[in-house]
Order: sequence, then structure tokens, then C-alpha cells
Amino acid sequence: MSEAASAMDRVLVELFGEDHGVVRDAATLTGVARFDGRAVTVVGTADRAVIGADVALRLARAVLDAMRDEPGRPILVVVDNAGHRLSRRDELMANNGCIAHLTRCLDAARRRGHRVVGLVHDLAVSGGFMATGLSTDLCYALPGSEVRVMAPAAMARVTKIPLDRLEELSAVNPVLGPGVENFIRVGGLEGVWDGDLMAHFREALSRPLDGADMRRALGESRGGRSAAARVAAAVRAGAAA
Amino acid sequence: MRVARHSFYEATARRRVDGLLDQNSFREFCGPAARIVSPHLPALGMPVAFDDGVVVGEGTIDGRKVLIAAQEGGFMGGAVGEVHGAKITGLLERAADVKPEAVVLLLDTGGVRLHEANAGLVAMGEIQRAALSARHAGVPVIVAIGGKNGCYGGMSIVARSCDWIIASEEGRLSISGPEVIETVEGIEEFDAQDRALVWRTMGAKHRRLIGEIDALVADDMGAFRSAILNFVGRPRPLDLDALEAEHAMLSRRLERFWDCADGRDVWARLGINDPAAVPALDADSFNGLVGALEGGRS
Amino acid sequence: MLEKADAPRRWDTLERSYRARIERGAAFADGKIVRRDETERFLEAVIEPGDRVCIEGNNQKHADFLAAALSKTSVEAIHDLHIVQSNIALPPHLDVFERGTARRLDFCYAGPQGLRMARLVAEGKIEVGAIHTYLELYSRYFCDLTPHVSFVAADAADADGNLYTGPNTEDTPAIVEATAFKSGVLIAQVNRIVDKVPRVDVPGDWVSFVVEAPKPHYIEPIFTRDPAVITEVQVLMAMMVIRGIYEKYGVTRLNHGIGFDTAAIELILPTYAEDLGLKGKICRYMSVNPCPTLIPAIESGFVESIHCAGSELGMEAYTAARSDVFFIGRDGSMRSNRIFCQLAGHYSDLFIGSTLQIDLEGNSSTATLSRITGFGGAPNFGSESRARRHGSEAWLKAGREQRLSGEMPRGRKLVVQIVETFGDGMSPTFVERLDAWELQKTFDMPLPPVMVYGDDLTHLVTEEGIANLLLCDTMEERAQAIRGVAGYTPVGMKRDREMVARLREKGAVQYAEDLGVDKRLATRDLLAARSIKDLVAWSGGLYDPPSRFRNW
Amino acid sequence: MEHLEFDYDGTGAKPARAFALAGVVGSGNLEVLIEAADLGGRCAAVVDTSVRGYGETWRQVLADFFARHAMSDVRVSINDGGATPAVVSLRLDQAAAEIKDASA
Repeated sequence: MSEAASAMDRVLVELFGEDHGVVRDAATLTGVARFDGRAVTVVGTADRAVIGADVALRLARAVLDAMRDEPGRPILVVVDNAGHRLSRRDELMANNGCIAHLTRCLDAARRRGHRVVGLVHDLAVSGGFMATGLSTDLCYALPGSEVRVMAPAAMARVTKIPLDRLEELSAVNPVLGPGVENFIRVGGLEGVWDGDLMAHFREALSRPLDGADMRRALGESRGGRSAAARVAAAVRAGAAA
Repeated sequence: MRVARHSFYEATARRRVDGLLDQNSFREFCGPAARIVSPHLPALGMPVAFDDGVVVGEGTIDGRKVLIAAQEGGFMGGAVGEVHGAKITGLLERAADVKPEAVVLLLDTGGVRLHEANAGLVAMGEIQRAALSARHAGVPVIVAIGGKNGCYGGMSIVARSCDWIIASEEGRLSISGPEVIETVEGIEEFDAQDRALVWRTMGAKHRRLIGEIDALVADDMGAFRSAILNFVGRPRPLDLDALEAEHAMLSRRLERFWDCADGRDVWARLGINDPAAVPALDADSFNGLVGALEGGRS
Repeated sequence: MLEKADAPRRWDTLERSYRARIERGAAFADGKIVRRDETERFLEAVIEPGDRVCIEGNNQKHADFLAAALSKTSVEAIHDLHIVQSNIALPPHLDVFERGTARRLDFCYAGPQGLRMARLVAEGKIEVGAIHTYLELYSRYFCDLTPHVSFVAADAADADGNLYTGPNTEDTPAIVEATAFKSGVLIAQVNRIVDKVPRVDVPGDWVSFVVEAPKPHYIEPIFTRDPAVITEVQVLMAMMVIRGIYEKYGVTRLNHGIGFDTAAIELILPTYAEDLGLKGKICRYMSVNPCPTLIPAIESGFVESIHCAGSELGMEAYTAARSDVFFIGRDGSMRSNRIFCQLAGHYSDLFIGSTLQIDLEGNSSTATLSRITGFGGAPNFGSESRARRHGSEAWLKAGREQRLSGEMPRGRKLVVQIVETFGDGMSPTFVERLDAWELQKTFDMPLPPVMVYGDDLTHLVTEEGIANLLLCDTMEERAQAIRGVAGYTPVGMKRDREMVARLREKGAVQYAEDLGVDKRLATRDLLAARSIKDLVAWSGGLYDPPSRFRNW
Repeated sequence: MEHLEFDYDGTGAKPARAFALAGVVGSGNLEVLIEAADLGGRCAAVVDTSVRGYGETWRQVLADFFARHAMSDVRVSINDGGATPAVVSLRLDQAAAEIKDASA
């Protein structure tokens, strides 16, 4: 077992105890654990997995099963990926359609009263984050993990902005550079779980939510995304300006 | 000959909106005169656009009320930044409020705008959630793809979270661009210069044949308009049964075709006698073929 | 006298050398067919140090396998060659200089290798004899630059050495004729060896040896312009050309350059020119490669006949199916020939092409600093044909406008440059002084590299309008007419507005409104085809574009 | 980026419409927003361009534009991605034609 995987296992043990019941199949994690006496469905990936069409469908299956087996059962989405899989075969099979299916299953679970909580462990990249963390009610990160759209060197190449300039700008503008802190500020992450994981999870499960998408408001109040909330509200109101 | 065709591919976002909606019916929200521009691009020395590359508003199509968003592929490849994304999200949220007969999304995008990457990525999640909320409110969301950029990145996930997808054969729908795959995995994995291969893998015809999109049309404004009208007022179910059916469809696809190396192998397995001829078929002939395949199946 | 008597002059040294080479080369061949894996040793056997060698390097078809083989031969065996070839296009063409296999070079065009060429010249690894035009170099093959050994590329050969070039004949006849009849060794690289070639483009007894290449010769679709990237500004300029030049002079025989500007003209013939009632009156006979953008003009009945210097990838089936228009062999495939195409173009009524820089005399050049590229065939097409004696409406009308002093009436070829006032990266096309002067100094050339000389130029078309230099009576008028269409470039901003107004009155400067061109029509909607796919549709599915141009 | 502002005499009628937009911001392209504005009869232009150092060219192109289209109380705002003067003039003319068009 890799170091990262054993770290992942420690998290599961800390949350759900030694016999947490979460099974690894290649990079996929699925299972039903118990927390505070109730069942919790755990789905996710480990080892910086890449989300291919097959992986997306396996995760979707677990979410569908949770909805079928027990209305309202909480779902913990463990997020650890290096993005979606870059391959011709996955594209041929329409990986976007398979990932969309996974996200629709998570969305359906949320709307059907399952509390869906995301937890970034180690890494979440772009389409991989969209496939998982962005489809939850509340998404958190463990200390030391990273969320990003693209590695800075690649981003410099694609945007033709010199790397040092990019890093300089990233330091002052949270929309640009990688990092959990930046994603917290733009409202993409709720916060960091440090210390007592059970207490954090308990809080996430019991937090009253009305189903509204709070991420823009969070981004605005945290100063990371100042325009989105206002612009979306203006359009929603049908404002000319 | 075929000169006077009114091309969707050629048109700007604004011309697409004008071309699809009833004349003078369009009312834009937060239009260019409001100058709601990207707050991030100037710091990077990049020019802004007065509409941040997306036109949103309401109008009618054949007298039926719709909300519409059109991405401008010419501005930063139609990429989604903070304002751009918020405009689409706001429009979809409005749909749940005012219940038009449809929301129409004209997507022409490479995905997240890297210059405001984190805001763009989170915006994708918001757009998707808002699209699903509109659907839960009973409003069908119709996607049309037929611009230069196709529909890539997170927006390809958004597109497949909507009710219906229409594309012209110039359209592409995929999560990764061929150049990205080539850069990361090498030219053996994907030769991005081989554009016939690109279309066999990600193009609208392949997507139609494997059931990822619902209508393939010629690159013609009228054809897009008719196809959109066909779906206006027709929401698709979004319940658990629908998700299970989708799951079964996708699982069957992977079982049947996972060992296929090329689109042509998939098409042959679908029962197409001359897969090599598929790319050259015009929309009518292609739809005839699809009809025959579906007829044969039922 | 006495010495001569002692050593009587021999008159067959070339022939004896030829026989010796053939005998040496035969050791590596079965009949005429060279054993491929011994190609390098074979070349070492037939080539001698100091030989003049021609490697067929056209615009498109390349003897690439033989070029690569030559670049791997022993420098001890083969060195100090004098390369005489039209196009330096592939890395091995310069590798032979880098490593000392060759030293001297006479050529026409270096395109993408221009930067490396400049470096090798600066390092003294290449001695440039001259940068020729195509016709000049071919002419010198028959004069003082006759090759001792030539490599040509063909599609197929039979065991006797009969060659089938396919639609891309290009330079082959010129090289073959010069080499085979002056005791040179002619080696053909072929894609396949067959029992019987579809047609004999080169008779077998002219061919010394044949090598079957491991893969088909390199070929580049360099004449394919995707209509999708033609701009509204190019459409506007095309409209002005049709009204202000083609219609005005009644141009029926012409040569087009291969840029997007001329592609735009081709693509509005079936729309704009058709609406003007010009079918049958303009653009009937052309000398140009089978550019895919010509398809709508052919299909709609504008262009009636085309002779080609070479073919174009993907156009094989289309040209074959249009034998009324193209020159087609009995086997059904096209025959091209660069010399004849150049000659036909030279004696036609009009040449139109684009350039990168123009000065106030109208001299133009595509040469840019730090590169040595040359001009290929443009100078031949784009020059007054002073030996012309037959009349035509366009030629005579242009001659009348020129009003040469003296009594003798004379026609004038129309030589047109079509440019936007600013090029890529806002670099102005109009300059007070061409970079060519600087280049001449840098590379110690005998002349600044000018593509079309100002005194050959008759019309200059920009998005601003047309300068008709035939109507300019003085050099000052000519300079102001050029400034008058140079827009917002520094050259254009310095125009004398009064003088330009006077030139406009006499028609030496004409803007869109003077030409009856409605700028509002200048949109891409005017293009008969707006994509490669449209071209395929126009061709009835006969045009088979290379994959890189497809979006379906 | 470079920010430029210009001011010209107005010469003709006020525009028929409130605003018009032509073009798209991209490499070698630009968008022109033309609006009716209360400028005391004058005309103004604001340019944001990704290519620095062409202030004089912009001044001249815009001066020629306002000379070509007699207008007053009009503000032109431009976001430019490095368009040539030919393209700039084309977009300006397109925008002017639309804002003058009273039919819609």
C-alpha cells in the first residue's frame, strides 16, 4: 500500500473505525461505513486516480445504490484525483457523458435528501474536481492537499504568461493559482478539516441547508470572487444592466 | 449553387441569437452597454469584452418564450471566466423562477478560462447545478453545438447534464481537447493534426451514433432553429428510473465498445456496412442511416 | 600546336565518364534497379567529388529518400558537390552542406529552410552561386549548370526504367532532359516498381537507375487555402480586383498567386462576378496549380482551362474527372510541367500575387532580414513579357494606358500586387526602403533580392483602393499613388493629400466608391465556399482534402 | 494594454438607436461599442488596445471615421486585440451603420 493510500486509510479509520467497510478496487473506493450509529455511503478515488469513463460509472453505481438502498443516507465523496483520464479510448466512449452521469447521480442524491459531503485528500484537478467535489452539498479539504485547474508551468505555456509573472499574480488573486486556500476564497471549498475529523463530519452532516447554491455568496464574502454573485443575481432578475 | 446558406458556424454569438429567435424578440440581460467585464483580465494585460464573451437574455422562438445564452467562441475561445459563468448561472436560475418553455444554450467553448481558472472551474459547478435546478423546475434545457471551438472541458459535462443536445457535424463534444491529449500522452495516443481522427473520436456524428447527442443537423441556422423548436416544451424525466436507464445505457456502451480503437470500429459494430463512408455523409443521409439503425433495433 | 599534336583532344570525356559511373553503379543494382539497402554505397560509386548534382526538390514532390541517402554518404568519397536544384525544402538538402558533402549552391527557393540557409552561408559552408527564378535555373541546366548526376522522384517505374510521374510532374522534364542528353547519370526514386507504368512520362532509356523508396516520396499540400480563414478585408480587396482590373481590362488569360488574397478572388467569381455578368468575359484560362479554391469557379463555368506546374494533394480525382479543364494523360491522370506553366503564365495577360514589402517605386520583396528564401516562380510570372507580339483586349488596353513615348503602339502585361497595408503583427507592408537592401549587404549579394520590380508592376491593390501605375506620368506621381493606397502606414500618412486627390481624378488612385464596389457586400457571405467542406460539396465529392484540413 | 481617449467635433444628427456593437475581441480583431451619449454635440472615443504605441494611428483612423459618418453625441468604446486599421475601420463602419438604422 502506498504512503498516500495508507494516509487515506488513516482518514477512513479515524472517521469510521478500523472495520470501516470501504473497499478499494484499483483506484476506486466504495463501501458503506457507520458513523454515529448510522450508515454512510463512501465513494471516491485514491492515489491520484484519473477519472476515466469506467471509473465514473463505478462511482455512479455506488451513488445509485445508496439512493435505492436507503433514502437519506449520507454520502461521503472522497476526492483524490489527477483529473479526468487523457486517452483516446475514454474520449471515444465520451468520458464527459460518463462523468456527467456521475455528477447527475450526486446531484439527484442531494435533492433527494442525502447529505453529500466532499473531502479532498491529497489532490483534485479540474474535471476530476468537477466530477466529484463540485457536485456535493459541502466540500472540504484535508490539510496539505491541493486543488487546481492546471499545473502552473503548463498554465504559463497555454496562456503565454511568463511563469514568474503568473506566480506573482497568483499570490494576490485567488482566482488564478492552485491551492486549497484559493479555492476556499472563491467558494469552491467550504473549509479545511484539521484536528478532529469526526467533529467536522458531524458538523457537515447536521448543518441546515436549504438547497440553494451558496458558493458565489461564499466567494463574495471571502473576497475571492467578487463579481459572480452580483452578476448572476442581476441576470436572474432579468436586469438590462 | 449552395451559396446562400445561413451558416451557424460562421455567425457570431449575437448573430446566432438573432438568427434563431423571432425577429426583434430578443431582450438582452446585462448587455454590452452595461460593461460588465472580467475583473481579472486587465491585470494580466489581456483585453476584456463588454459582454465577457457570452450573450444572455430572453426572447421567443416561433412565439414560444425561451431564455437563451450564446457563448462567443471568438473571445478567448469561448472560455468560461467568473462573469461569463455567472451570467449563464443567473440565466438558468431565472428559468426556475419564470418557467419559460425552454432554456437554449449555444455552447462554443474550450472550457475553463485559464486566466481566471479557479473562478471558471467553480462557475462550471454552479452552471451545472443551476441547469439541473431548471430541469427540476420542469424547464427543458437545450444545448446547441456548432461553433469553431466545439464544446470541451467542464462545459462538455454541463452539456450532458441538460435535456437535449443538438449539433451540426462540425460540432465536437468531449472533455479533453486532442492537443491536450497529444501534449500529455504523446502523438501515438492522439495525433491532434489528424483532424479526421478528431472528428471520428469527438465529432457530432460519432456522438450521435453512440447516443450522446439527440439531433444532428446541417450547418444551417434554419436547421438549428427547427431542431430546437422540436425540443421546446419537452422536458426529459430526471428521476431515479431515468438515472438507472442512463446508467444501463452507458454501461452497455462500455461493454460493447471498450476494445474499439477507432470510431470506425464502433460504427461497424453498430451495424454500419461502410463505416469509412460515414464522415462524408451529409446531414440528411446521415440521419437516414441513424433512422435505419434505430428502426432495425426496435 | 606541338602539345596538341602530342595529346589529341578527346571529344567524349563525358560519355566515357558516364560509362565508368554506370559500370561502378551496376555493382549495387540488379539491372537498373538499385538494391535499396546499398543506396549510399551506390551513390558513392556513381558520384564524384566536385560533381554538379541536382536533387529534384519541387514545391511538392521530393526525391527525399535519395536526398537523405546523399546526406549519409562518406565525405571522403563525395565532397565539394555543386548542388543545382530549384527548391531547398527538407533538412537533408542542407545537411549535405553542413557536413561538407556539398559546397556550392545554385537554387531558386528555400522557404522554411531560409533561416538555416542564412546561417550556413554566414558560416561559409554554402557558397551561393545565385538565387535564380525557376526559368533561369532550368535555362542554365542547358547552358553552364548541366548536372552530372540528377535524382528525380516519380510515382512508378518498370524494370526498363520507364517512369510515371503521376500528376506531379513539375520539374522532372527539365531535369531529365538536361541530364540524360549531356551524359549525366539519372537516378529515379519511385514509390513502386510495376510491370507496366500507367503512362510513360520519362522514357526508360533516359534513366540510368531506379530506387524503390521505402515509403512514398514526401509531398506537401502547399496550395490548399482553407476558405474558413479568408477575412472580410480580403473579400473587399477581391471585389476591387474584379471590378477595377478584371472587368475593366477584360482579363481572360491569367496567373494567380497562391495566397489567401487570390483565393478570395477565386471564391467570389461564382457570386460577385456572376452577378456582374462577367462569366465568359474574365478568368477563362489560367496557369496555376489546381488550387482547391478554384473548384467553385470551375464548376460554375468561369474557368475553362488550367495548365498546372504541379498537382495538389487531394485534387487527383477531381482533376482527372475534369479533362475538359485540366491537361490529362491517356491514363486518366493529370500531367503537369513547371516550365510550360511558367511560360504560359509569362505570356498571359495578367499576374496577381501578394508580397510582404513594397517601396515607393513599387519594388516588392518577400525577403525578410535573417532569412534567405528566394522567390521561385513569381518573378517570371510577375514581369512584363517584352517578347510578346500577339494582341488581346487586356494587353492592348493596358498598353494604351501606359502611353509610351514614340509612335509605335505596344501592349502591356498587367502585373498586380495585392496586399493589406499592414501585415502580421502590425508590420507595415509599405516602406520607404526595402529590407532587401540590408539583406544584400548582410549576405554580400550582387543585387537586393527583389521579387517584382517596380517597372514591371502596373497595379497595386490594398483594402484602401487601387493604384494604377500605368497612369502615373512621373516617379513623384507613382510614389504618391502608392502612398494614396498605403492607408495608415507611416508611408501612407505622409501622402500629399492634394496630389492624391488629383491622381484620383485621373484614375491613378481609385477607392471602393470610385470602382462601384459596395463595401457593405464585403462579408464572408460572398464566398462561394466558406469551408473546405463546401469545396468538397462543390466538387461533387471528388476533392479529397488531407485530414489536417477537415472539420468533419 | 494601452488606454487612449479622443474627442472630436460632432457634425451630424444624433443616432437613431441607443447603442450598437460590432466585432469580437480576439487576436487581430476588436469590438466596437457605439452609443448615444450626452456629450454636448461632440463625439468621443475610448480605446483599450493590447498593442502599445499606435496612439497617432488610432487618432487618425477615428478622425477619418467621424469625418465619414456625420454624427453627434456619440461615444465609441473599443476593446482591441491588435486589429489592423483596415479591420478597425470596417468594424467602425459596421457599428455606425447599425446605430444609424432606425428600422429596428
